Amino acid sequence: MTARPHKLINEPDNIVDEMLAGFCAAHNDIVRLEGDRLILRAQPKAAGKVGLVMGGGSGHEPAMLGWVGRGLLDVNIVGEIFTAPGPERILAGIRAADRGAGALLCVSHHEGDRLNAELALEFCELEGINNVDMVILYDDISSAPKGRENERRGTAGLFFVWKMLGAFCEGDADLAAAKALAEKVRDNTRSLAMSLSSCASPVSGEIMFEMAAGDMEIGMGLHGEIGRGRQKALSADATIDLMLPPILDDLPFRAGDETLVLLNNSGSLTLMELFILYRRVAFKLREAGIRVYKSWIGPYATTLETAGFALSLCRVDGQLKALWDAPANGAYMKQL
Amino acid sequence: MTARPHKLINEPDNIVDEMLAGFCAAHNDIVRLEGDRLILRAQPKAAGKVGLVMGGGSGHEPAMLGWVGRGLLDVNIVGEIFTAPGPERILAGIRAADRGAGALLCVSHHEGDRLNAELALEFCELEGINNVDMVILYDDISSAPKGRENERRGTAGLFFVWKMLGAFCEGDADLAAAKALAEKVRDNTRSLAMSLSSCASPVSGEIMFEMAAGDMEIGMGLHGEIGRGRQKALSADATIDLMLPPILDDLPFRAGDETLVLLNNSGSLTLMELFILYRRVAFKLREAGIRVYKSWIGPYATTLETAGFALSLCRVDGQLKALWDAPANGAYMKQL
Amino acid sequence: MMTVEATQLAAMMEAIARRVSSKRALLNRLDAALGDGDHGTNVSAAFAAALEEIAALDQPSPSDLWLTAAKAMMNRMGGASGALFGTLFFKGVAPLRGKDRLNKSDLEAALQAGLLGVKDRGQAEVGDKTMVDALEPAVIAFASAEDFAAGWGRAAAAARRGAVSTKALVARQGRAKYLGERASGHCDPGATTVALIFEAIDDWWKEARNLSSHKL
Amino acid sequence: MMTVEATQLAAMMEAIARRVSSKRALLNRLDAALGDGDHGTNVSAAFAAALEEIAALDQPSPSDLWLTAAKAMMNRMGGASGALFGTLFFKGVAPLRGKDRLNKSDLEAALQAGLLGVKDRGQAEVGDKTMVDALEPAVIAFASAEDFAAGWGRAAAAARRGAVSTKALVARQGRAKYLGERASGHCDPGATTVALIFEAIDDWWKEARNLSSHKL
Ligand SMILES: Nc1ncnc2c1ncn2[C@@H]1O[C@H](COP(=O)(O)OP(=O)(O)O)[C@@H](O)[C@H]1O
Ligand SMILES: Nc1ncnc2c1ncn2[C@@H]1O[C@H](COP(=O)(O)OP(=O)(O)O)[C@@H](O)[C@H]1O
Ligand SMILES: [Mg+2]
Ligand SMILES: [Mg+2]
Ligand SMILES: [Mg+2]
Ligand SMILES: [Mg+2]
Repeated sequence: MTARPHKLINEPDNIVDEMLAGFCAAHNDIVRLEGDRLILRAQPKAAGKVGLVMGGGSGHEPAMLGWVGRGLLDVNIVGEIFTAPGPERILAGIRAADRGAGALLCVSHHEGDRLNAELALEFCELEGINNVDMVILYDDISSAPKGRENERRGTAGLFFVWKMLGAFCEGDADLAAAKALAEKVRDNTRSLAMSLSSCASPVSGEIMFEMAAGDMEIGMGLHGEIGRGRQKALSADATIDLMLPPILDDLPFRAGDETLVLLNNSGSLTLMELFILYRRVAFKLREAGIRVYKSWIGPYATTLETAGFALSLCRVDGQLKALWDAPANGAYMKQL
Repeated sequence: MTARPHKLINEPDNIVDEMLAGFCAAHNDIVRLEGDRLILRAQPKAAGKVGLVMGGGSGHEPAMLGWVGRGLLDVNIVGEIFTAPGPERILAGIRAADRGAGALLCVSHHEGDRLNAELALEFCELEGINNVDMVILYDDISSAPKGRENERRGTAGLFFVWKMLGAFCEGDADLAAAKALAEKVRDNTRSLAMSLSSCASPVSGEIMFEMAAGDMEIGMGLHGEIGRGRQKALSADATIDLMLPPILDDLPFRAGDETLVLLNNSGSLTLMELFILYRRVAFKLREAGIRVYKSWIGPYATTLETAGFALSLCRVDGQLKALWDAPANGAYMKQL
Repeated sequence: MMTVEATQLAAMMEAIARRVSSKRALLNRLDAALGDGDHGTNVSAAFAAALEEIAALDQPSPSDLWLTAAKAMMNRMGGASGALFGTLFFKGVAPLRGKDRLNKSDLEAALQAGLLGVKDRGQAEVGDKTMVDALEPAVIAFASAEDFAAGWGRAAAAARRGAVSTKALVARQGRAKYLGERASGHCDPGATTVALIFEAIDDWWKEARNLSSHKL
Repeated sequence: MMTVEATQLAAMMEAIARRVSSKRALLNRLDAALGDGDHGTNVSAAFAAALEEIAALDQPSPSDLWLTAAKAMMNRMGGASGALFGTLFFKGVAPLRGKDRLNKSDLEAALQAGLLGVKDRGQAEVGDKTMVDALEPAVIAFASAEDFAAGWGRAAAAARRGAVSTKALVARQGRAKYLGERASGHCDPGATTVALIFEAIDDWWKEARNLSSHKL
C-alpha cells in the first residue's frame, strides 16, 4: 500500500539534527543536547550512581530520546534513521553517563547495535575505561524459537526494562546488580508485533517495505523487517486471539502470574483501535487467570508512520512492581 | 489520497462501546465507565467543588476521555464518531458531575455540540437543576475573522482550557469564577491546523474527505472540515512560516509575551516531523521576542489517522502559569 | 383516508427509516463534501432506533409516538441534526396531545410548530443552505393542499426542489458555513434528508391508497 | 603501475564513492527486501564522508588514509555494515603502517587482514548471505593475480559472482536471518556493495592506465 508521499521536513540530510534541535528546545527542562547527538539529562544524576546509556537509530520516536530523564536513562546516543550509531559516538555516550560508578551500555538486540557496542567496548579497553559493561536486550518471540532467546530482536517490550532499570539505578546498585536487574526484566518479557501498512523513508522518500492493502504481517520487526509471513488482515479480536497465545506459551505466563501490559502503537494506528484491541487482551488474560498490574497504550516505540502495533507482557514480582511504580520524568514517559 | 483500508475493529456498530471498555479496563485506577457512555473519575472530586463536564464525538482520542482525572475534567460524555451526544445524555453527565457546587458544561464550539448543550440546559431548567452553566470554547482562527471570534470552532487549543480550568476547579472557585477562568484562557488562545491526508471512517469504511497526494489544506477542522483551501504541500519550515504569522497577528501576541505552545498531532504525522516543525516555531517565536513557557508535542486531539497537525498558542500570566504547573493525572495528560 | 392513527404513523415512520437507510452512503457523501461525513450514519441510526422504540410502546397515541421519535432523534442521531430533527418532533408533541385520530390540520399544526422550533433553535432562514431550505417550503406546500394525498405530494416536490436549490448556495449555518464559496456546488445533506422523508411518506401514502382501493 | 601512493588511493576512494552513490537507490531497495531499507543511504553517506575527511588530511600516508576511512565507516555508516566495513579498513591499518608506496602484496596483506577482521567480528562464513560472500572470493582472486591490473579485474569479477550467488541463499547472519526461506530470491545488499567497490576500483585502474599510456 502507498505510504504518505509528502513529509513535513526540510533538507533530508538535516532530519536528525533538526529533530533533535526541536525536541531539546521543547523539553529543555528535562534534556539537553551535547556533542555529536548525545541526549543527556538536563540535571545529571547524583555522583556515585550507575549511568545508563542506550544508543540506537532514529525513526522510533519517542523512543529513545523521550526516555532520558529522572528515573529513566542518563544518555541516549542518536543514530541516523534505523541505523545504530558508531563506536566512537557510543564511547562519548559512555563517558557522559559515567558518574563515578561506571556505566551500563544497554543494547537493543540487532546486528548493527551489537557489533557497534562490541567495538565501543574494545575502544573503552584501549582507553583504559574499565568500569563499563553491556547488556543485550531482546523480547520479540517471532525472531527465534524458544531455547534460542538470545538470538531474538529487541522491540517495543524493552519499554519495561527502561522503566524498571531506570528506577533501579536511581538507588545505590552497582554495575553488576544493574546488569542482573536488566536481565531479570528481559527474561520476564515477551513481545509480538503486527503491521497493516508500510512507511516511507523520509530521507529517500522510498517505501520501506512492500505490503498489499488488506494484508497484515505478524512478527514484524521494529524497522519493518518482515516477520512470520503475510495473511489477510483480521478483526481486532481475531488478531489478538492469534497473537496472545504464542506470547503466553513462550515464557510461559501462567494462571496466578501478575503482568504489565504494553500495547505499542507503531505509528498511525488510531488509539480507538488500540483500545478495542486492549479490551480483548484484558478479557483473554482474565480468562487465563493472569492478573494485569498496570497497562500502557500508545506510541512508545514507533516505526515511522507504520500502521500496526506490538503486544508486550512482562511478568512482575514485588520488586519489579515497586520499580514500576517509582517516579519517572522523561519527556514521553511520566510516572507520577 | 487513499486512507488505510483495513481497521483493527470488530463489528462497526460496537466501535465506541468496545473502545470505552478497553480504555476503562486499562486505566481503572483513573476512570470508570457509568451509565450511557459516561467516563467519570475513579475517585470523585471532593464535595463542594465545581464539576466540569465535557461532551463530544469520538474519533479524537485521547481527547476527551484521556483528560478525565485529578486536576482535569470530572465527566466526559462520549458521542458516536464525530457526533455530539444528545441532550438527555448530557443531562446525565451534568448530574454525575455535580458535587454540590454545580457543574460547568464546557462546549467545544461546533453547531451540534452547541445545539445539544442548549437543549440540555433547557432540560435542566425543566427538571429544576439550576446550579449549572455553560461556556462556549473556540480557538481556530481559520473559521471566522477577527472580531467575530465567537463564531470560531473549538479545536486542539482547548487543551489549554482543560488543563488550567481543571486545576482551577480543584480549588474553591464557584461556578461564575470557573466560567470566567475558562473564558480567560479561551480569549488568550489561538490555533491553526493543517493536513496532508484524509482518514477513513471506521464505521462506513469511506474516506472522510478527498485530498490529492502532495497537497495540503491549511485551516482544516477537527473533523476534517475543509478550511482555507488547498495548495501544494511545503517544507516544514515554510509551513510554519505560513501558519505562525496569522496566529501571532490574531491575538495579537507581542514581544515580551509569554506563551504555552501545543503542536498537536492529528493522527499519523511522525513525532520526528513534529520536532522538526517545533524547531522552526521556537526559532520564529524567539525572533519575535515571545517567550515560550512550556511546550507540548504529540497526539492530544486527533482526527482518526489524518496526517496533519495543529499549532496552538496560549498567552499566560502568573495565574495561568501556576494553574498550568499544578499536578494533573488523566490517562493521557500527566503533570508531575 | 381523511384521518390517520398511530398505527399508520408508525408505518409511515418505517417507510422513512427504510428510505434514509437506503440513502445512508449518499448522505454521508454529501456531508463529507460540506461537513464531517457522518450525516447518513447518524440519520439512519436514529430512525431505526425510533422505529424500535415505537414498536416497544404499548398502544401509543400519536403524541406518544411523536415524543418517542423526538427522543430517538436527540439521543441517537446526535450532532446538529439530532438537536434539530429532535426539535422538529418535540415541538409537534403539544399540538397532537390528546388526539387519537389526526386530520390534516392536526398534522399541519404539528409540522408548523416543528418548523418554528427548528428555525428558532438553529437561527437559519431559507437561503442559508440548511434543512430549513427543504423543510419550510414542504410545510407550506402541505398546508396549501386540500387533502392528505395532495398535501404529501406537494410537500415532497417542494422539499426536493428546496434541497436541490441548496446546491447553488453558500452556507450561512452549520459546519458548512466555514467553507464560504467552496460550499456551493453540493446539496445540503440535512435538506436532502428532509426531501427523502417527505418522498418516503408520499410514496407510502400512494401505496397505502392503492392497497385500500384494491380492497374496495 | 607497480606501486600506488596515497594520492592514487584517494582517487580510487573517490571512484568508489561515486559508484556507491549512484547505486544508492538500488542498495536501499535490496535492503528493503531483506532488512530495513537503509543500506544504500548509509554506505553512500559514509564513503562521501571518508572522501571529505581524506581530503582534509595533510600529506597523508596510506595507513592514515585507511584509518580515516575506517573511522568514517564506523561513525558515518553506522549499523551492522558500519561496524563491518569499518573493521575491514581498521584491520588493514597495521599492515600498511610506515609505507608510502604500496606494492601489490602490501595491499593483499591489508585486504586479507580486513577480511579476517570482518569474519571474526560478524561470525559469518561464505554461504551465510552476507558481504563475506563477495569479500572473501574477491580477496582470494586479487591475491591469485600477478599484478594490480589483473588482480583488480579478477577481484571485481569474483565479488560480483559472490554477490549474485547470495540471491539463492537463506541468510544466517544479519537482519535477514530472521526471514528464513523468504530471504532467498534477493541479493544481499552488503555483498552487492562489495562488488560495487571492486568494480569501481577496476574501472578506475583501467582508465588510469589508459590515460598514462596516452601520455607515453
Ligand atoms: N443551525 C442550523 N439550522 C438548521 N439546520 C442546520 C443547522 N446546522 C446544521 N444544520 C443541518 O444539519 C445538517 C448536518 O447534520 P449532521 O451532519 O448530522 O450533524 P453534524 O454537523 O453535527 O455532523 C446540515 O446539512 C444542515 O442541514
Ligand atoms: N554478521 C554479519 N557478518 C557479515 N556481514 C553482515 C553481518 N550482518 C550484516 N552484514 C552485512 O550488512 C548488510 C546490511 O547493512 P546495513 O543495512 O547497512 O545495516 P543494518 O542491518 O544495521 O541496517 C547485510 O547486507 C550484510 O551484508
Ligand atoms: Mg539499519
Ligand atoms: Mg458530526
Ligand atoms: Mg455531519
Ligand atoms: Mg539495513
